[in-house]
Amino acid sequence: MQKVFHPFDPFVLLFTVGFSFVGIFFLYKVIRWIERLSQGDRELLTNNLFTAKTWKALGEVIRESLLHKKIFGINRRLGYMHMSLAFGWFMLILIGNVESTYYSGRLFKPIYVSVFWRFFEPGPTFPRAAYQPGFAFWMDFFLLMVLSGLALAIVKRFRSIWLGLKKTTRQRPADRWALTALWLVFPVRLLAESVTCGANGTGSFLTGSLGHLLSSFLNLEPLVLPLWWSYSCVLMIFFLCLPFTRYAHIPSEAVLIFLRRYGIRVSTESPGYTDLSIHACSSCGVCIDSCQLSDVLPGRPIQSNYLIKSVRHHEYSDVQWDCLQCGRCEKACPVGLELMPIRQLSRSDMAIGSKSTVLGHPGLHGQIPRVLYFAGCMTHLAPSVIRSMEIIFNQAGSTWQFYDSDGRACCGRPLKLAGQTEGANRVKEQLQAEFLASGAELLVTSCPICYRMFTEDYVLPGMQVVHHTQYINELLEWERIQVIRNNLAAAYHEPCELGRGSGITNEPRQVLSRVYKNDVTPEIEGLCCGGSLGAPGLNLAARRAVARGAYDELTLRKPDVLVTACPLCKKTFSRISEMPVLDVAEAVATSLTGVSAPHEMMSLIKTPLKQSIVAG
Amino acid sequence: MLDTEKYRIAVIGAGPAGRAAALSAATLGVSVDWYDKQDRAGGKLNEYHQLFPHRVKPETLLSGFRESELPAGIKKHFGIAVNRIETEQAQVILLSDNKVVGGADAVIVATGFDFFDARLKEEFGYGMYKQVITSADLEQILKTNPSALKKNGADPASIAFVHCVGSRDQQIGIGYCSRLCCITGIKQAIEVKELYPSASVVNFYIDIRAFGTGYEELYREAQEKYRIRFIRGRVSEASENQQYNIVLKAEDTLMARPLKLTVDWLVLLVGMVPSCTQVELDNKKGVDGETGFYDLADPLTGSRISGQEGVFSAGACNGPMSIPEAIASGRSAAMEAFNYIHSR
Amino acid sequence: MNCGVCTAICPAAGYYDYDPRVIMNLVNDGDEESLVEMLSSDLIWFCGQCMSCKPRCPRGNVPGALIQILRSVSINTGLFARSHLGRQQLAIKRAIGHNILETGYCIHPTRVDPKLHPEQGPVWAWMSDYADQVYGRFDSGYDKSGPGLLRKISPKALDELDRIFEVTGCKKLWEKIENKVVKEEG
Amino acid sequence: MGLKKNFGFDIHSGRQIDLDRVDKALADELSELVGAWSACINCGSCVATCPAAQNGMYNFRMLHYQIRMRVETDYDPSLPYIMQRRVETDNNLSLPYISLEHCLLCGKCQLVCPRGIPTRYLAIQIMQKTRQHAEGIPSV
Amino acid sequence: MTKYWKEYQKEIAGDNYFYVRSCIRQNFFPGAENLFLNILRKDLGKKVFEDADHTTCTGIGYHTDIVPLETTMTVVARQFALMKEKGFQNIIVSCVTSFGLYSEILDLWKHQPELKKKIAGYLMDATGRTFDEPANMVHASDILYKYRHEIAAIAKHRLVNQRTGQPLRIVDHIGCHYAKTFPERGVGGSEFPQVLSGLITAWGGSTVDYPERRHCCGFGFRNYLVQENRGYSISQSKIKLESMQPYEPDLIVANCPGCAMFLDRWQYTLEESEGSVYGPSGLKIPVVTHEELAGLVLGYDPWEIGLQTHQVPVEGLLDKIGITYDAGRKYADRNGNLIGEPELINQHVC
Repeated sequence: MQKVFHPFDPFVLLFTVGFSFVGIFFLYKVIRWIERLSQGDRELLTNNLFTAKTWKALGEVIRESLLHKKIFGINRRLGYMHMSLAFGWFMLILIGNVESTYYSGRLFKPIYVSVFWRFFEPGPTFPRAAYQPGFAFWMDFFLLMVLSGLALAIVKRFRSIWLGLKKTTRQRPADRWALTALWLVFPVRLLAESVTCGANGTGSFLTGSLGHLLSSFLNLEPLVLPLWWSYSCVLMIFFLCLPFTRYAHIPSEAVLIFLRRYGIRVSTESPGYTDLSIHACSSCGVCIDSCQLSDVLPGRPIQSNYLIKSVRHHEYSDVQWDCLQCGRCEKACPVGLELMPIRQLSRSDMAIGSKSTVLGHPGLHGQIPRVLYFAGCMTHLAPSVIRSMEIIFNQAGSTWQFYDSDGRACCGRPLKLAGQTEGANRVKEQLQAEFLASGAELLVTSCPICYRMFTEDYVLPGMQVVHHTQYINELLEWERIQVIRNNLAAAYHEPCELGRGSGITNEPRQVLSRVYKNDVTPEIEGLCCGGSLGAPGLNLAARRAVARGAYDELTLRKPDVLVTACPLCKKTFSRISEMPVLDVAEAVATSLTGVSAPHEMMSLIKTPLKQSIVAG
Repeated sequence: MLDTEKYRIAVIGAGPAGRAAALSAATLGVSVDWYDKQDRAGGKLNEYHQLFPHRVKPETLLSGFRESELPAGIKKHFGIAVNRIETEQAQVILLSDNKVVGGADAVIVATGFDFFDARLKEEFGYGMYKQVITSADLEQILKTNPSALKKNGADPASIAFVHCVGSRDQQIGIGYCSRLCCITGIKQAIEVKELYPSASVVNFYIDIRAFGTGYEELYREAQEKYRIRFIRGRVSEASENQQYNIVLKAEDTLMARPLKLTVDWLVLLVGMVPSCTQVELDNKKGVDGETGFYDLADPLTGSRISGQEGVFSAGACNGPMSIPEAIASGRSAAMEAFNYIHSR
Repeated sequence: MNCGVCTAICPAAGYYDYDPRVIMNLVNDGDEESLVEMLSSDLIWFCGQCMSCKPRCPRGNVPGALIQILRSVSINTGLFARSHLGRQQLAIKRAIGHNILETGYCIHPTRVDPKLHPEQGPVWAWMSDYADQVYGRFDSGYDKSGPGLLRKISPKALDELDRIFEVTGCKKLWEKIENKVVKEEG
Repeated sequence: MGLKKNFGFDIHSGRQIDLDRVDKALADELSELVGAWSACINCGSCVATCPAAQNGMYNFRMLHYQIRMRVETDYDPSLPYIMQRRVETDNNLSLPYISLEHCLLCGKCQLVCPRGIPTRYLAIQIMQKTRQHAEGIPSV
Repeated sequence: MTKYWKEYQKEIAGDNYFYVRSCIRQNFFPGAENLFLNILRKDLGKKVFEDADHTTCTGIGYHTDIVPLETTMTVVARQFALMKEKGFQNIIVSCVTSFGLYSEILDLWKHQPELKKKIAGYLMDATGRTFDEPANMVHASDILYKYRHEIAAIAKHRLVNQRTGQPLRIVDHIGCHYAKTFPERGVGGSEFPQVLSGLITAWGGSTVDYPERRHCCGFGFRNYLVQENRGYSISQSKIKLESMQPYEPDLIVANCPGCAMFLDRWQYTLEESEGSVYGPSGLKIPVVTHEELAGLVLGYDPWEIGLQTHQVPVEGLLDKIGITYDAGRKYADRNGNLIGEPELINQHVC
C-alpha cells in the first residue's frame, strides 16, 4: 500500500520555533560582529574570504569545534566528552539528514523532517528498505556516542577530577536551564525512538533492542506521540536558552575561527571581534585549572572564564584586579581566546587618561653607541644585575651606553597592564623617538616586561631589540666572552613575560648549560612567581603563596641555585628562597674567564638573600 | 660556706623594682627589710588598668606581692616613708622625718617616679578645662568606670592624645624623653576605640618611639586594625568652646599646614619625673642636676648611687623605665648590693 | 625636632603659604643656595612679629626672632630688593622712618591720611579733619612744647634722635634701601 | 549683604586645615578597598624610588596622605611644600587625580614599602574613585 | 615647690614713676594717657613724671626692620637717661610694643654687658648723656592691676548690666608683646595673664574664655602698614571676633593700643566689606583700653576721656553700666563748641 508522503505533526512546531529563533538570532549577531570590526579588519575579512585560509579555517573548525583536538591534548576523557557531544550530535544530524533525503527523495524539505524522521518513517515501507538497517545502525551508534559523552559530562559535574579538572565552572541560572535541557535531549530522543521502533519492530542495536524490551511488557502505541512531543519540547527549551548561555559558543566559536584565520585580533578598534571572542568561550574550565590563584585564593572568581562572564553580563568587580596576567590560561585555552588583551581592555574601562611621561634625560653622551642598554625600572631594584651587565658589556668590548642610568625611564607596559593604554602610548612615543635618535643598532634590556613592550608595541626600524639573555647567548656563541662551567645544578625559572609572553625559551637555558654542570629544571609549563605587575589587587600574602607554590615546584629536583631572567622574579623569589636566586646575567658575570666579578657581588650571589639578611 | 643571714639589705619602695630587689636579695639568703610609704605593695601597679604591649591586667603581676608568697627572709615595714639615708662607718641609717627607722649594710632605693604635673604646661589648660585629662587619669577611668568618658549620656565622638607632655621640653626644663608615653598613648587609644568604636581617635606625635618588643606591632595594629589616626605635630594650644569641647591647634608637619580640631576629650600623655618622696642623700652628688633622677656611679653596668657608700638604686628612680626593665634593674641591684657587702 | 607648635599658632601660617618650622629647617640645613633663595624671596616677609611662637617652642627657639635676623641679613646683602614683599621696605622706611626723625613719633595724626586709610573709618576722618579741636579737647598741650599729648618734640630732642640714627648706622641702612630698590625698579 | 566697599586687600580664611569639616567620603571609600594604607608611616620610600617623582612633579606619599587625612587637597602635593600654592583643577577633578596622571604605575613603590601597602593598586583605586567622585558617579 | 604661671605675680613698684607715652595710643586714644595720669595723680595720689623730651621708642620701625636693634637700643637708652636725670628709677611704659622692646633690651643687656657698654658709647657720642637701667619697669596696665582693689573701693560704677543685674561679659585681649616674649614680665605669665581679667573681676565684670583668646589681633606691623598686606591683619581680628561671637560679649578690653585700635576699626571694615556685624543683637562690640575702663568705673565723663574717638559707638555700653552722658557734647571741643560730626556709616541689613 503506497502512502502519500507529507510528514507533519503539530509537535514539530515547538522545535521549529526554537530552531528558527537561534538561526535568526545568530544571523543578527554575525552581522553586528562584522559591522563592529575596524575598517582594516573588515578589509582583512573580504580579502581573505576566497583564499586557502577559508579551507584551513574549515579544517580547524572540524578539528576543534567537532573533534576538540586541543582538549584531547589536555586530557583524553575530557577530550572525548567534548568530542562525543559535539561530533556525535553533528553526525546524528548529518546522517538523519542523508537518510531522510534518501528516502523522501527530496533535497529541500523542512528541517524538522530529518530531525524527527524516525517518527514520520518508523518502518521499512519504502523501496530500497534494505539499507534502512544500515542507517538505523549508524544513528544508534552516534546516539550511543553522545549518550556516553553525556554520562561523562554528568560525572564531571560531580567528580570533575576524574576528567582531569581540579575545579569545574560555576553556573549561572540560564546556564542551568540550558544544561538540564541539553542533558534531557538525548535520553528523551532515545526513549522516543526506541518506543517508536518497538511499536513497529524496527530499529537497530540500541533503539531496536530497547524498544523490543519495552514492548515486551507494555503497550507502546499511546506513548509514541507524547515522547516525541517532549523531545521537541526540550529541543525548543535548549535552543531558546542557547544564545544567552555559554552554549552560544557552539556557533560563535566557528565564526571566531574563520575571522582569526583571516588575521583579525582583539583590539580597542574592533569591539565586534572582542564581543565574538567573549561569546566563543565555552567556559570549559581549563583556565581555572591552569590558574595558580585557584589554589591560593580558592573560590575567588578571578579566572578568565569568570572575567568573560562578568564582561559579557556587564558585572564589573574589583576581583579581576587580582589576576596575575601570567598568560597560563591563555596558552591553555582550547578555544585559543586572547584572554590577556581581553582583560586589559576590560581594565581600560576605568582608565584615567594618564598624562604619564618619562622624566629625566637619557644617559646618552658622546659618540653613537652600537648597543643601547635599557635596564628597566625594576632592574634598578636589583643593582647586581646592572653591575653584571656592565661587566659583561665591557668584557665583550662592545661600545654601549646606559640609557636609563638615572632610573627615571619606564617602558609603559605597567600602564598597559593596568588598562592605561593611552598613557602607555604616550610613554612609548617618547622613548621610541629617543631610542631612534640614539642611532644604536641594538637595544638590550634586562627586563622581560620592557622587552615585551618594545617588541610588541614599539616601532624601531633599523634597531634590533633583544633581552640580555639573548645577547649574552650570542656573545658566548661568538666567543666574545667565555665562562668556566661550575659543577652546580641549576633550575631555570622562566619569566612569564619572557617565555610564554615573548617566546624566548631556549637562549637562557643554552646560556645556563654553559655555566652549570646540570640543568634540573622541571618539565612544566612556566609558573608565575607572583610578583607580576598584572595583579595590582593581589595582597602580599597571596603573592607570597603563589611564589611559595612556584618555588616548591621549581626546586623539586633539588637544584643548588635558582636562576631566572627577570628582576621582578628574582626579587620575589629571593624573599622566600632557601638557595641563591640569580639572574642569568649574574650567573654569567660571576663565571667569566679573564675577569673576576667584585668580591661583594660573588658573596651576595653565593649565599641566599635570606641568610645574608640574617647574617647582616 | 658563708653565713649570709647576718647580711642586712634594706629595700625602699614596693613597686616592681623594689619587689624584684627584695625577692632576689632574699633568694641570696640575705635578710631584707622592705619599706614603702604606702601600707600596701605594688606602687603604681595598683592604679593601672592594662599593661602594654600585651595588654595584660596588672593583677597578674600584683599576685606576686601577696603576703603568703613572700620568702621568710623578708621583713615588711610598710606605711613608713623613708626620706633620708645617712651612711656611717659602712652602715646605712634610714630616717623618716629625721627619725631613725632602721639600718642595714646596704640599701636599695626603688622609689620609682611621679607623673609630670600637667598644669605646668598651661597652654593645654589641664586643671582648667574638665575635658582635658592626663594619661594617668584616663588609666584610672578605664580601670574604675569607663562610661565616665561619655558626654551627657552619648558616646564620645572624638578623643585626641598629645604625646611628649612633660618630655623633651625646654620650656619646663625637662630635656629627656620619657620613652613610654608613646606606647601608652597607642595602648590607651586602642582601649578607647574598643570601648567606643564610633569615636574618632587621633594621636598627635613628634616621633613615635616604639622601642620595646611588641611595641611596633601594637603601633601598626592601632593604625591598621583600629584606624587610629596619627598626626605628626605637637598640639600647641588647647582651648574650650561653648559646648565645653576642646579646640586644638597644631600643625600637620607632613603637610606643612596648620590645623584646627575640636574634640570631646584631650588626653595628655604625661612623662615621668622623679618621685616627690625621693629619698634624700648625704650629698647632692647622688642626684643628677639636670633630670633630678638618681645618678649612678657606673650608669652602663652598675646600680650604685654615686657619692655615697652602700646606697644602690633600682627602677624608675634612675630614669624612665618600663616594668620589665625595672624588674631587671631590681634584680641586678640586689646582686650588686650583695657583692658590695660580701667584698667588704 | 619639627614638632610644629610654632606653625600651629602662627597667624601668618594660617593666612599665607608660610611655615615658620620649615624656615627653621632651611636655616638649620645651612645650604647656601636655598638660603640665598629664601632671602631673595617673599618667604621671610610674611611674619607679623607677634612672637606667639616664643613661649611654645619645646627647644626654646624663637622663629620670630630668627626671621628678624634673616630680614636684616636680607637687607644688608641687598637680596631683599629681589622680592616683591622685600621691596615694600622702601615704602615703610619713607613712611615710618621719616615720621620718626621729623616728628619724633612713629605715627602722627597729620601723617595718617584717611584717603590712604579708608579702613580707619569715618571717625578717623573726622579726627584728622578737626585734629586741633579733637586732640586739643583732651590736652591743651597738643602740638605745643612742654609735656603732654602729642606735644611738639623739641628741635633739640629731634636733633639727638638724628645723631643717634647717624652714629648707630641706621642712616646708612636707609640709603642702602633707597638705592637698592630704586635700582631694582630700574 | 548690601554693597561692599573695597579696601584694597582681600580677607580670606587661609590655609588652616579645619579637621572639623573635611570631606570624608573619598577617604572612607578607599579605606574600605585598601585598608592597609592606614599603616603608612610616611617614611617616603615610595617617593624615593618613584621614577615619576624624580623631577618633583609628583609625590605619592604626600598625595595619599592628604586623602587619608581627609583634607581637601587643594594644594599641589607635587610642589615642595614650602612653596605650595593653591591649584585650580580643571573639570572639577580633585587634585590627586590631576597629579596621579604622572604615575607610571610601575609598582616599584610596592616593592620597597616597609609596611607592605599595595601602593600600585591604591594609585589605581584613587584614580578611579576621584574620577567617580568628580563625575558624581555613585561608587559600586 | 612647683609654681604655676597662673599664680605668678610680678614685682610692681608702688610710687614715683617715670612715664613714657605710646605713639599709637596718643594718635587713636588721645584721652587715654592723660586719663591714666589723672587716675594715678588724683585718684591714687601717686607721683608720676612725664618728660617733654622723651620720644618714640622706634619700636614700629624696629619691628618693620627699617631700624636696627642698636639704634632702637640707643633711643631707649636715651629715655633711661632722661629718667636718670630727673632722678626716677621706676618706669611705666604706655605702649605694649615698647614694653616688649624694653624687656627685650634689658634682657639682652643682662646677658651681654659688652653690648650695653657699646650702646652707652653710642648714646654718649650722639647726646652726651649717660643712663642707668630702671629698677622697676612695668606696663601701665600693671599699675592699674596693682591698685585694682583701691580703684574698686572708690568706683562709682560696677561692670554690671543694670537691666539684668548680670556681670558684663568682657573679653580681655592682652597684647602679644606684653608677656609672650618674656612671661616673667607679665602678671600671670604668657598663657593666661591676669592683668586685665584681674581688673574686670575686681570691678564686677566676668571674663569670657573663648577659643581664640590667645590669638594675635593681627597688627603684624608691615602686614598692616602696607595697604596690600592688610588682608593678613584684618583676617586675624576676624578669627578672634568669629570665635568670641557665640559668647555675646558686651565689651572688649585691651592693654595694647594697637590691638584696641584694630579690634575697633576692623569691626567697621568687616561690616563694610563683608557685611558681618559682631556683638549681641547685631550691635558691634565696643572696645576700650584699660585706662578707659578704669575711667568709666571711676565715673569720668565718657567724652572727656575720648570714647567718641572709637569707631564702634559706646553708648550701648554706657547704658548697660548705667553711666549718664550728654549726647550733645560728644562732638564738641574743649570749650563745648560743636564741631563737625563724622559721617554715619551706611547700616547694612544682615
